[in-house]
Amino acid sequence: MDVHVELLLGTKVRDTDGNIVGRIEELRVDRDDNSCRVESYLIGASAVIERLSAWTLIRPVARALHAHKLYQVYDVRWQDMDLSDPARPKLRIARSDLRHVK
Amino acid sequence: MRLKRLVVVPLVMAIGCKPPTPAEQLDSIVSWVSTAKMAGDAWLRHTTPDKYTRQTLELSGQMLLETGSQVLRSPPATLDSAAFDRALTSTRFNIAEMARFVEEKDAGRFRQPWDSLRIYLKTMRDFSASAAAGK
Amino acid sequence: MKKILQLSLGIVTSVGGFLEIGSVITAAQAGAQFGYKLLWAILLGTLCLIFLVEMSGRLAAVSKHTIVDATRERFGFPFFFIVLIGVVLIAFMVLVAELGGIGFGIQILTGVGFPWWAVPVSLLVWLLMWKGTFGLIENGASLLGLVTISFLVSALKLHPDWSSAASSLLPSMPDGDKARYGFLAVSILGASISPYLMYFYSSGAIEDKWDTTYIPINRFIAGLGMTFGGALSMAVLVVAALTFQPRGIQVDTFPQAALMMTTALPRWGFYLFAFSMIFACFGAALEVSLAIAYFFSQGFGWNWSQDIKPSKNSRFAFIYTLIILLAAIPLVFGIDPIKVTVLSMALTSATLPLAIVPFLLLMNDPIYLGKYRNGWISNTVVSIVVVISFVLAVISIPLQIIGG
Amino acid sequence: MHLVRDVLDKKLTDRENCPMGRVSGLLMRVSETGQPRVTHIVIGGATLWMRIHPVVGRLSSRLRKLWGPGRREAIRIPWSQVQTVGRDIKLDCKARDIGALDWEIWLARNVIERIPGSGSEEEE
Repeated sequence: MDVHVELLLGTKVRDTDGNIVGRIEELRVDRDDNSCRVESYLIGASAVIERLSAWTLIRPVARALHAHKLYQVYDVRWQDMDLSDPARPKLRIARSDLRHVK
Repeated sequence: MRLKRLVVVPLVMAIGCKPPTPAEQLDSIVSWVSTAKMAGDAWLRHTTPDKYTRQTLELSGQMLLETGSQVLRSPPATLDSAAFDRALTSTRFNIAEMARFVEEKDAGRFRQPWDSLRIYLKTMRDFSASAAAGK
Repeated sequence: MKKILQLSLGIVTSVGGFLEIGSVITAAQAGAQFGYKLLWAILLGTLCLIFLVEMSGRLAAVSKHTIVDATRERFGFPFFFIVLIGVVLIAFMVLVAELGGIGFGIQILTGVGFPWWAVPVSLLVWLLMWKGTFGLIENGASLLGLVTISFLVSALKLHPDWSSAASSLLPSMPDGDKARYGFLAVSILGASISPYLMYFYSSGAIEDKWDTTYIPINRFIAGLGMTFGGALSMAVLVVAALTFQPRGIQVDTFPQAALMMTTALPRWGFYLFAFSMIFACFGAALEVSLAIAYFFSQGFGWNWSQDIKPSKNSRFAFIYTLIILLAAIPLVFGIDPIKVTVLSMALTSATLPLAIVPFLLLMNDPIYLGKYRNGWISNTVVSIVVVISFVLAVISIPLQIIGG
Repeated sequence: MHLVRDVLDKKLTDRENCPMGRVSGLLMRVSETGQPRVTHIVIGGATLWMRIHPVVGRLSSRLRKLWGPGRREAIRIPWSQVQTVGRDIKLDCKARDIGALDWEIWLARNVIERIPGSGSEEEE
């Protein structure tokens, strides 16, 4: 099945219980000579910061405000994401099993 | 949000700018009489083209007519309407004379209405000041 | 040697390119109504513009990206599209105002009304874009724009009260109409910080193939050039304050503004004003229409350069052709360029965050700029000025409309 | 590599460094079992407008069917033609051949070259 990556951006992801985990903001890929494989999806508000590469501005502010929540970005491995309905992505694992980045 | 503002603000501005208060209208009258005076000064020094001077004088006259009649429609309490009307008519007549002599390139006869414009300018200033004080 | 030449040309550009109908009319209105009081707005706007211009040159020199390229890449198409609509709409209004300014300049010289000049003037602007190279436009138009230095001469000849002028460099509350004061401050800020100048400048840096060795020169051009430009704007305000305010003249129409220099420079003042407006608005009209064409071409990734023939970048040429022709239409129908000017300058202020905030984020991006990222000074100055002009705009534009 | 930050909306150039637009969209193949792969780079009007809103996207593709030069669908370039991903994305193809310059050529033929002094006379 073909999925439009650009339309996947900003769609809400639900976990196994149907709760919203966050929005897909970025895709990590691994590229070699002639293929490009999706490794993981970055989910959460701060993934936008990652995508805008705005950490140099945000980090000092976040530190000053002790806003640790800002650092919450989930990195969902491709195995754990169910894209059988691209408009309604689901996690295959529980929220507690998600790993953080940064 | 931003998009909305982009549309709404010009719309509002296009539909209705705020109506000027009588004090502002009297200021505007002073401004136009003064403009006519200044244009006359410059023309007498032969530093502005005839056409520009005539057009500016005509524009002054027209603006005085429009703004003046607006003031007279709802005059502020402190304004002596009859005196103001008389002064306005003479001022406009003077400016029309100036425009005519510019067209005829007659600097000699131009001087007379140009000179009396100074007095009318002072009269208009007084009206404007009294309106501002009365407020 | 080439860089030295570029340096002087850059300064000439900014002297010629800074002043246009927006800064002249807003400064003249402010001076006529409030005396020196609003000088601080020009100072603030110029300060912000220095930083913004320096930043756009640095971005181009280091990353080989214009602001538009980087905005589209970093923020994606949906956001870019919003910026595109906002910037292009306002730039279009500015273009209408500039074409009107040229028309007005010719009107006071010939006595033939500006609507008649709209089509010939826009055709002339278009012709220069069609046939001229970037260097010709940049340098030719701005060399002619040097005639605007006459404002500076006039201001000096009128012997301004320096101490009271200097004290107006700090903001203060006016005695009179506060809503009008705020609105004029907003328009002045908008006229000084014209975003189209940044798009034009960064595209110019790409056209001139800048690299990191240009960073010091860029800093110098931005600093010195914009300072000159700001000084010219201040001169307009001072001249208006000294000639119009005591006479009680308000600058509601262009023929009134034309009297501005007739006392300071009795013999040539009138003609210097007319030619200043014609040349300055001509340069600005070229810059604005180029900026709009750059915006589309860079945003959508088309081929663009002012230095190649129109048939080699047809979409780029099509955009400016269309825009210039469209801009003539409202003028033919006699829309008042002064009203368009004042409105577009105030709207520029109100939409500044839209153009500047993404730009500021880009300037802190290590991927684009590496070690040449913004320092805290640039970030702070630009954010503060943008916040001030935005807040002022949001407060004073509605007040101006409903009456404060 | 980050797909959105580093690929989407980047400028595309062909073998001869001719600009051919920006990455409007990316196609990813998802299967039940295997790892998802990015298969195509998409350039084209409807794909781009779809990102603003589906309604705009559909409108754009409907208009495109009625009017405009060249091919009617979005251009899909297989990922295998990607040479380098850097400041721009360099592709191993020719912009003219795959239709990325349809509008450019159409406008040049129908509008720009009909205006005197467009510079088209000199090369032919």
